[in-house]
Amino acid sequence: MKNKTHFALMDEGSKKEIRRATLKAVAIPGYQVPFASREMPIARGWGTGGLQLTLSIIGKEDVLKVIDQGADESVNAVNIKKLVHHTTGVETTTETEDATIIQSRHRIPEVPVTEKQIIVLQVPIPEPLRLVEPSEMKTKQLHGEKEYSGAWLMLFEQIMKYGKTATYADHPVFVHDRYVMAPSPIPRFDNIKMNDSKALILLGAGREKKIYAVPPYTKVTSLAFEDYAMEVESFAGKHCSLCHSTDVFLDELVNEETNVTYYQCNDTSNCLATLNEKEKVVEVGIGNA
Amino acid sequence: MAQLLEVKALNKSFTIHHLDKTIHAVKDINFSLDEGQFIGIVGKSGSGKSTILKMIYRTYLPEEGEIIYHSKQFGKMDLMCAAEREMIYLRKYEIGYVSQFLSVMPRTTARAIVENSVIEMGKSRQEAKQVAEEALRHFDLDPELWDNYPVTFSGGEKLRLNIASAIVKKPRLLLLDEPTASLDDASKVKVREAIEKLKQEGTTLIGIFHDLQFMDGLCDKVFDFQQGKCLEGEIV
Amino acid sequence: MHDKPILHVVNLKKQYGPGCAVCSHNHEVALEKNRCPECGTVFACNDLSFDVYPGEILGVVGESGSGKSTMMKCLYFDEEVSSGEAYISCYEEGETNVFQESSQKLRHIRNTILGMVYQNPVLGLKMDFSSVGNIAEKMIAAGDRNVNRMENRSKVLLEHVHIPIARMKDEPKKFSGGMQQRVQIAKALSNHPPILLLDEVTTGLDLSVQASVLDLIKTIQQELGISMIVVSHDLAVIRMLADRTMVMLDGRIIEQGLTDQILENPQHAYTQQLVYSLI
Amino acid sequence: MAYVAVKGGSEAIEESIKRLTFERIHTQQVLEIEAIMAGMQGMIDQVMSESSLYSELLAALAIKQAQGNMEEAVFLLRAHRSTLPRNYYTRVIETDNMFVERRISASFKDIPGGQILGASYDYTHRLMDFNLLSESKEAMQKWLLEYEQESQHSSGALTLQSLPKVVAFLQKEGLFPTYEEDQAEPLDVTKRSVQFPTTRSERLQILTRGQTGAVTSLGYAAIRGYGAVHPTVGELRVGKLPLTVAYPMDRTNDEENDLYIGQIKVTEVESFIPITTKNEKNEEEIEFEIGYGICYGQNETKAIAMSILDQALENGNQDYPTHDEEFILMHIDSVESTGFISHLKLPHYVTFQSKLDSVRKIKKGTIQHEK
Amino acid sequence: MAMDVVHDTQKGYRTILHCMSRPGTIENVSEIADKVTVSIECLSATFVTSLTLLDREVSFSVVGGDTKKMEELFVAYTMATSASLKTADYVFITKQASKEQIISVFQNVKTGTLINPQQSATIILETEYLSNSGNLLLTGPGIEDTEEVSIANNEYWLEARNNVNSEYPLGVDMILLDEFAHVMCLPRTTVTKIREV
Amino acid sequence: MKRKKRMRILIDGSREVAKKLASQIEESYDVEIIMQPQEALTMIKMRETAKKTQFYLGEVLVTECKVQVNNQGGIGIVVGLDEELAYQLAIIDAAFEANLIETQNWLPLLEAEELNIKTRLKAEEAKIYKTKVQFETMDV
Repeated sequence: MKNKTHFALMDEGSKKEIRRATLKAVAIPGYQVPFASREMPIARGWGTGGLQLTLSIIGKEDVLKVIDQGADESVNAVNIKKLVHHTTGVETTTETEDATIIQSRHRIPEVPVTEKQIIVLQVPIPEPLRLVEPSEMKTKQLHGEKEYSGAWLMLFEQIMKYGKTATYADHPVFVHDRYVMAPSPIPRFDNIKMNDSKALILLGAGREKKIYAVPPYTKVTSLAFEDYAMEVESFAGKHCSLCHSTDVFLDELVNEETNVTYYQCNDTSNCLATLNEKEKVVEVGIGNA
Repeated sequence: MAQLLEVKALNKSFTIHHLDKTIHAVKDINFSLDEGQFIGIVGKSGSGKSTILKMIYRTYLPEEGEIIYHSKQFGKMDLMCAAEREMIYLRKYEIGYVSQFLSVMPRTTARAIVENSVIEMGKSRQEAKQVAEEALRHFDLDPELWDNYPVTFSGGEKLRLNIASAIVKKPRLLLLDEPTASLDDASKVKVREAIEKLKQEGTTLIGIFHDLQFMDGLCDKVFDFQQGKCLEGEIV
Repeated sequence: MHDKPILHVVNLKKQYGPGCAVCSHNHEVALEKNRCPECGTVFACNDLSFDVYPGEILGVVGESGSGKSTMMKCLYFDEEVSSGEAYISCYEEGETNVFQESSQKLRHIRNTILGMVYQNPVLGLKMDFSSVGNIAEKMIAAGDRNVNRMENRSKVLLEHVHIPIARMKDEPKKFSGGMQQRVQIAKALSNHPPILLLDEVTTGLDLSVQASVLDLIKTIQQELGISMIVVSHDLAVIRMLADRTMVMLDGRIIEQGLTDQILENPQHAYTQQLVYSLI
Repeated sequence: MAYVAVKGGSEAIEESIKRLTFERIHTQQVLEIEAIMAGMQGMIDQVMSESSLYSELLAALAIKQAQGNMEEAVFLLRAHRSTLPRNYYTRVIETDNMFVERRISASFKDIPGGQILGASYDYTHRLMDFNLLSESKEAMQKWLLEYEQESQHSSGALTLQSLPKVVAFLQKEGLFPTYEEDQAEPLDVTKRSVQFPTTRSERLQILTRGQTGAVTSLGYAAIRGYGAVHPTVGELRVGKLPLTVAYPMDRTNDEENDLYIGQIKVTEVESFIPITTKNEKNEEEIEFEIGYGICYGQNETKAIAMSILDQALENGNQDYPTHDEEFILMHIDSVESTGFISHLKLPHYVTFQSKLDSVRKIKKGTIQHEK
Repeated sequence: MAMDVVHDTQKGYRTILHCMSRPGTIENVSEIADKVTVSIECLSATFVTSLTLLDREVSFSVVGGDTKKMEELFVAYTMATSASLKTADYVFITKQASKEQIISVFQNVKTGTLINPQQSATIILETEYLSNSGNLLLTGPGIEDTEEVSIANNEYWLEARNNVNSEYPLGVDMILLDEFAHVMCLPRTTVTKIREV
Repeated sequence: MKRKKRMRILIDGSREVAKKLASQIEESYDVEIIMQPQEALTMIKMRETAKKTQFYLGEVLVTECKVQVNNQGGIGIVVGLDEELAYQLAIIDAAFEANLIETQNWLPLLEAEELNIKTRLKAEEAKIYKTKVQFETMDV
């Protein structure tokens, strides 16, 4: 048997269908456009939505960066990168600045994205109203009627119960003053990066078969009441133990020997870049840090 | 004095469907009334006296004839064919109706009942309070009763409350439908005093009274139901 | 008259079934009660036309199955009408037939202009959410985004409907039927809807609770000048609340007039039967 | 202090894959594809059915590659499918042309054409056969020879290709409603995302490619009390269906000029289910309805369960989860359910950090409040 | 034909995607359009667009001039189905289309439903020229501040477009193409205003 | 003999037949391959028997091949992975389409094979019928 895989894996018909859905998604910011969603060589829930988006837009001249949980070297990121490279031959990178397509799970890079880039986010549960309403037919109706009191009420109830909102990652956003949207499980810390982003942001949910988008320069606000602003994850007083950055999302780690908690940049490539920058400036190696 | 009301050739019958029967209640009633006048209607009980009042008030749908009323708001009009909304307006601002029965919301205090009457006319709560207290005092209702529910009141107390809540609206025309029936003499005197006061203030009145004595010296004219016509001046 | 209706309904029709040649044209003759004997189509609401004026309470009486509740559902857009028009004076200057608006716009009208109190509190409340949350939901829907303001208003309303503030964070499922109904009323009122729809709100409640609910409705109407449609099979309720009343039978309005006139001088045989059976 | 961000993922993956290969081959037993195809028909049928791709060879290869892990094998075939062009559609295939190898009815004892057991486990005693531990080729050949000799040739025309349907008899009697052939083009759930409410064609397609276990469990739930279905198996058939494709260059549309491309084996079930219906006068009546189930290969429980769910979903009923199309259709796909469950293995460091932050803030707030 | 169905359509698509994300931005596909050798009634950029977006799963309609030939060609190359204006997923308006024809497109195309706003038509409009200086001001998602553009004969259809997009999210998205293979997009979210002189 | 019938014989019958016929053509004509034998999918459109509606059962893997003989195209599609057969079927199809002289002698061959298939099926049927439950035997 021949074993030559088609460029970007999917047959052209499949790509076209995804491309058409993506255009609609861009034209209706924050609205979840249904698409057929092909089975991918990686499992449902492992980024098949993002992968299909990437494969449908990618061309020979693109440079791809894939991150998972902020890290380029996370096994899942490596695996996806390998698959795309294998089927397209495109160049891959870990430098955020160099990439034309950045596929990511759970983070938007710390380095400001540019107009030349497309961010592709992997989404497990695209429906922000799913917790309020399990039925797909009904949530579609609610979106159609711009009926979002359920989503707001959830926050209100949290405030009543806990004195503040108790959302984690995936804090819902309001796009172009029309659609409530799940920003994919990015931390609240990253929500702000969606507002008036320079880059086009595409979001893909393979299992749930939905594609949606935030075009550049689009108003994206986190759902929050006037008198109870959404609080982002705070790392006040903490800094990265390696590059000493303070205004970034940090991973909390425990030293196995001393049992002391310390912090490191979640965005690994940004951390390295900062370190390299310091090295250049100070002209001393970090040596045996 | 200008004419306020003129009733012409008024007829009314009731059709009772389940008996397949039509009962004639009143026939060819004619009388007129000037502003500030008091007309008494006399006749045997059950003869249909209140039917006339209820038609003027539109509790009964008039059937034939004319009820010409000179409204402050709408000018000269025929109540026979006035719109429901117009009737509601007139009831609120121009025409009052008092009977021996008190029909109010449950669990509403005497004070609130009178106050509501005022509020209905668009007055403030503060003003309503003041007017209501005045009226209750005016009609000699014991202040201890003011914050009670009227279900516990005596007949006379209920009636005075009833009149109080009607007259706080300062109606131009007040319809009195046997208000004194089943009252003791002492109460009757108080009601009579109240009516006299209204008359002095210029309210036009139509009253049905069971006992003629009560009406003595009060009416400007009397409509005798048996004879089907008006008797000017003295009561028979 | 000088005032313009706040709600103007013309020929509201709601049918279940396709309709046929017989019932679509001359249904006066053809229908058995409200059902077409040929095709089985049921005309739950058949050419209902009426007006509601600012600040008034319009009563609707009729036995169960007369189409009262269906009419209310149509007015609240829970059910789609088969045909007919409705104009709301405070929506697009009363010149748009709201029945033809998109569901997006209907939702907006519902959230900002209408309030509804269902017979069954389950339909109007989220039983697992706090009472204050329930009340806030309606305000949120109408666009309020201030927690303190909503919380304060909820407190005022709960006080108004005699629910102890201490229980504001309790879920309605922990309340008695009467309390649930009062929470529902508080919710319906929370965004100052110019039009409030009340469907058999006292049915099934204890007498004393009934009285307090009625009292509440009347007070609200007087104080806030809200227009209401009150549906009830109970004439006593109608007598106490409504300025004007319409009587429904088999999906039609058979009689309408001033409430005391309907009760004391009913014209239609059915209304007479209804009134005479009043104890 | 080491840099703890996940590094060296590439190497780890390579080694992990090596480990997997090691586990597959370390006993040095070569598992021939032919052996799988010859001896594991049940697995092949199931994999083909759940992956919605009929190819015994690829199914066998997938089973080998997945080391017999069914969900993995299905996954492999589905992913492979995404890379292939779909160049043809068959003519509308009718099961009247099935070459029947097994056919039974639970509704009637004496059905026209008879109850044909074919090959079935139903009446085997489920006792372990230890002879299979040492089965020899000679013994096999001997058995086959004897089997060949004891069968006599039937005379006359081939009847297994034209067995009448049980339903047809009942329809003639008026007990079952008859339907005109519906020429509406079906929707394809693999080409277009499912929209609720669904069409019948979408439901049938999703059910037939559903995970065998899931379809069976939910079908079971529907008849055990979490549904309102009371079925009798009207007819169950296993057999081969010939496939034809219209000849692309042919303009006459003459079906005799079609391309015959081969045949596939399927299991087909019609369940008879009594229901209350409304007649044209809106009055209630009782009628029978047919629940339809079909799947690749021989997989009788799945086909029966599908027929139950088909009918349950045709008559949606909010009171039962098994009549709720979203509940059923969104949850029975093997690739989707196994994928999402297994994605829980992926790192969730960021989301967990976010949760921690939220919980800590609330705790702090409560403590302050208490003070 | 020298057009590469894999890589050229990918490039064409990325151009359209870029333009759809940034209304008012003008790109060109001349590199691909130049490869078109088929003799066809429409602009070569239009043909490129059809190859980029159409396949057997969607329908299209052509308005303006001799549409029959174009339809046949599109069917042959893409296997898409030719459909009526009211049901077509993609509506191509050629340069030959009259003002009335263009307006009738906007009045008849599908605009989606509130539940499925994506089930709306995309209009591909051929025009004489597109440029980035002019008195048509664009605002909306994808535009940082304001984009100034000029589109030949926009007065033909601008009002009709506003009408069809009046109840967001219902509406139509547009891909505009000119003779120099320029591409510009107007998704339904873009608000247009004519600058007063 | 029309296409459906002869394809059925060639696919269900002995592989030798297709091999033989195709090689006859290959010996005397130039066979131009339009499409190399390749894996492809065919979607199965079915009609269910409950409500007689259509639906998609799923895809079947086929091998397809297109050739030209004497400027006449031929197609071979066969279920499964069988490049050789797909190729041979395409040649035979082209030969019939081109009405080549060889095809005139093929009819008896095909008919003989059809008979073989029938015999085989009959034997199969007889064995299957042995599993039929004989209710008649229970009559007293």
